[in-house]
Amino acid sequence: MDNLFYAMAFIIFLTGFWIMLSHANLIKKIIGMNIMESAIFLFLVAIGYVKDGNAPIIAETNPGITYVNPLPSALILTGIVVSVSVTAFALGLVVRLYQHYGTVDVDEITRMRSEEL
Amino acid sequence: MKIALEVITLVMIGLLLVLVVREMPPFGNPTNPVHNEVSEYYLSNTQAETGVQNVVAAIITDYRGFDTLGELTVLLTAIAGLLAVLRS
Amino acid sequence: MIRAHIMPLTVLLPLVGAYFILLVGSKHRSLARNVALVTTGATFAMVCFITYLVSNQGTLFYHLGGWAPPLGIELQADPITAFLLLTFAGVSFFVILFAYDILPDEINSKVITRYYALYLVLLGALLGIVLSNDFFNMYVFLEISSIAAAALVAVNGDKLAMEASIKYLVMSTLGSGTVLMGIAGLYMVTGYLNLDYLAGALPQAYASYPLTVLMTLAMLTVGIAVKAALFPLHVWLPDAHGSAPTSSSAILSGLVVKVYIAVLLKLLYRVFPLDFLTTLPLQGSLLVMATLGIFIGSIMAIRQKDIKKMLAYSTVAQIGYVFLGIGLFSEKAMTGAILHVFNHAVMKSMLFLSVGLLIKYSGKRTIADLAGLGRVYPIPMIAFSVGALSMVGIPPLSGFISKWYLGLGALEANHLPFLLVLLLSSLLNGFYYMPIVIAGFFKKETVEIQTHKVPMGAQISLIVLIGATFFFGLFSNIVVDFLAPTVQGLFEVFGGGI
Amino acid sequence: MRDIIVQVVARMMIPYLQLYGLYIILFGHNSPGGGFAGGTVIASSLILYVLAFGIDDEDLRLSGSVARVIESCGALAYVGIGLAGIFLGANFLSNKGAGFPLGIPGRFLSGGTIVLLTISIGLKVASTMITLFTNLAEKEKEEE
Repeated sequence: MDNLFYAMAFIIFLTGFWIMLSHANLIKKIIGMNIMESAIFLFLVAIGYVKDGNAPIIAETNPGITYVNPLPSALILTGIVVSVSVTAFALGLVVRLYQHYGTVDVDEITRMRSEEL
Repeated sequence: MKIALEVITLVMIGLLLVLVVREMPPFGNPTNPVHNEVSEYYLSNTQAETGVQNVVAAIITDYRGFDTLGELTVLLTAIAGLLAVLRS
Repeated sequence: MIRAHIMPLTVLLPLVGAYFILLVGSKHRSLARNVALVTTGATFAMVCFITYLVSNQGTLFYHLGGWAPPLGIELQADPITAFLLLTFAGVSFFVILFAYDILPDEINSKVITRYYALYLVLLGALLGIVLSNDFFNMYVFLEISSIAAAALVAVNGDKLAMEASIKYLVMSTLGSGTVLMGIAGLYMVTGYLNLDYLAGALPQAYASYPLTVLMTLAMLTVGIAVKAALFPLHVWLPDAHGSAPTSSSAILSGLVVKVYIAVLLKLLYRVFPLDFLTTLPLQGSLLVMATLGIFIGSIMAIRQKDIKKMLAYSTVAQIGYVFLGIGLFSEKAMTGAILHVFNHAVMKSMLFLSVGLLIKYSGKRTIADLAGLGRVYPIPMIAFSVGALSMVGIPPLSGFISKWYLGLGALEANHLPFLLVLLLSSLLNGFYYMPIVIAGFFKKETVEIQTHKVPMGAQISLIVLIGATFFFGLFSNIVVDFLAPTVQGLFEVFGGGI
Repeated sequence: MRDIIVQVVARMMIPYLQLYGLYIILFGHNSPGGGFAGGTVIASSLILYVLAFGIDDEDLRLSGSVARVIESCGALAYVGIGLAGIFLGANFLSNKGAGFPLGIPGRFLSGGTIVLLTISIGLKVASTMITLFTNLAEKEKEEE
């Protein structure tokens, strides 16, 4: 089972996915979002790995050294920033919703809204 | 009931994924399709073409610099959106 | 110089406008408003220039940083792309023109400059998605557009809007996470991110890793379908589009949903070979979902009392038409789908804008309260009527043309039941639009109406949108001829099979 | 939470954290690091300060207008460097193709535009992270 890393990434991905869909608590939804995105980054790192590969920083010209694939690492860097931004914005929304409703539970919020109408 | 349904769905997806994962290119194998001429090119020409040693830095700021511009815009958007939401 | 670098400059212009607005800060409100107007106008002009270049020289390519495709990011503009760009830049310019005098009343003055900045960022991201020929670059712009769109919904600090916004954000993050996983999978089996190279490497990848390729296709399609609000995944759309400020609703319903269709178009027709797709259950499920979306969207729209909610559900139905056109896998249907993207963008933004104006002046949001407003506010009500008639598919208007092509496509692909679907759904559309139009002009008003003067910018932009609906209805052959070679190309490229 | 131990340790660590962040940004092109990592380290030093000394210390916090200027200018500088490529006759974001001197790989001054781009990214990321943190942590809304 060489591909354990991929399997693990998928399991974490599904965990995050499940948390996002099933939990009513918005903070938990956001945590699920982050778990899901971490899984994607893990998957990308695993894709780029080469056995006995070094970090792609070419300090000395030694032709024998193998390096890992640098492209996935660069993609992950972008992906992380994107995920941070989404998280920050979502947290801001949750803060405001909490100020309005006093709860971060979606079901509660829906109930309160239907009572108001 | 709801949880049982969710768990069953997830387990089924998981079983499917096991099949898929078994078939994927082996982990860490240097002959995988990912390690094609593109990554070779980055590794062998970065020093000559961009003058830096960190290949990842060369990719994010030079070869794929447009992605990074998008990234800066994402950060800016997050800030603008956050402040708009918090201050309204 | 501009000629050679037109594509990156077009994407950059709105982004730089947004940076500039954020730089000067939230005190300079009228400056921000003018910057937004000028930037969107200039973007529209540049997009027109791109269209001119494309019609003269054929497909344009641009290598960012001078790095040719497998290494760097490539931008590409073919006629379909140019047409979509024209739609996006044009509609967003007229929405900003419309909102020039209206937005300051509608949006909290503390956040209005940020609203303009987010609007411009959204426009830049939409143009970037359409132009980009690199999958990861597309993902980055997709994320920019989803954050900016969610922020545009929530910007007013209204409780309902914020709740809708977080729902929207969570769903679209789910979608884009799935898309990114799909991109990673495609990258794993091919080693490329550029669409043309992916298409070239995919047959071999499918031979070695069939299940992985299928899983990737499934993930990408589902992810994009969530973001494009295809039927069972549309739950977030009515709330988000119904509770947003007027100009946000117009651009979200008109443009943002459409851009994911552009991504799906690129994915299905440029990357995956067509005869490979026809062996999968993909076509069947797309068509079933599209049909269900058309009917359920229409039925839900009939049941709504809130006019903006009704328009939002109508968007769900109209998205169904576009997916129908994509799913039929025939040239005519494809033309119909692309035309419908444009038509729906124009019609729906017109409807949302005119309804926004009527709501603002009458103070009521329910359908019954629109009665009699046509006599007091002729231009908004005429715009609404033209949009509604075009939505139903009355002949000289542009909505008819796209349905006509969808019908021809259904004939061409030998899927005759879909003709019936088109007819029935047009009837349903008539059911919920016509009473409003009739009541708007002939019924007595139910509420006390004070007369306000409709601002100049709003009048101009509504008249231009009405004109566009008529023009593209009467002279649709210009567009069809412009698109025809590329659409044919989409169906010819993949003769070989996988 | 105003704990004297935390405050003393924070006061000792912050300069080194900032120096480390600067190092990561400035030498990101030749060693592990880069604008994002370095920017985040610098931001974390200031976040540590806020955590140790409280958010109410108005004078010592990055003010809203300064952060705004840094953020927008970071992005504008990135675009500007990209446009320089066009003015020098190459494509947007060109480096070697536009004739920027590459220098000797391994030296500090090497890589043409890469160093400049990294610095602009670093500044932008640092100020963004701080703004995100302070705005989310803030209890009272303040006028700009």
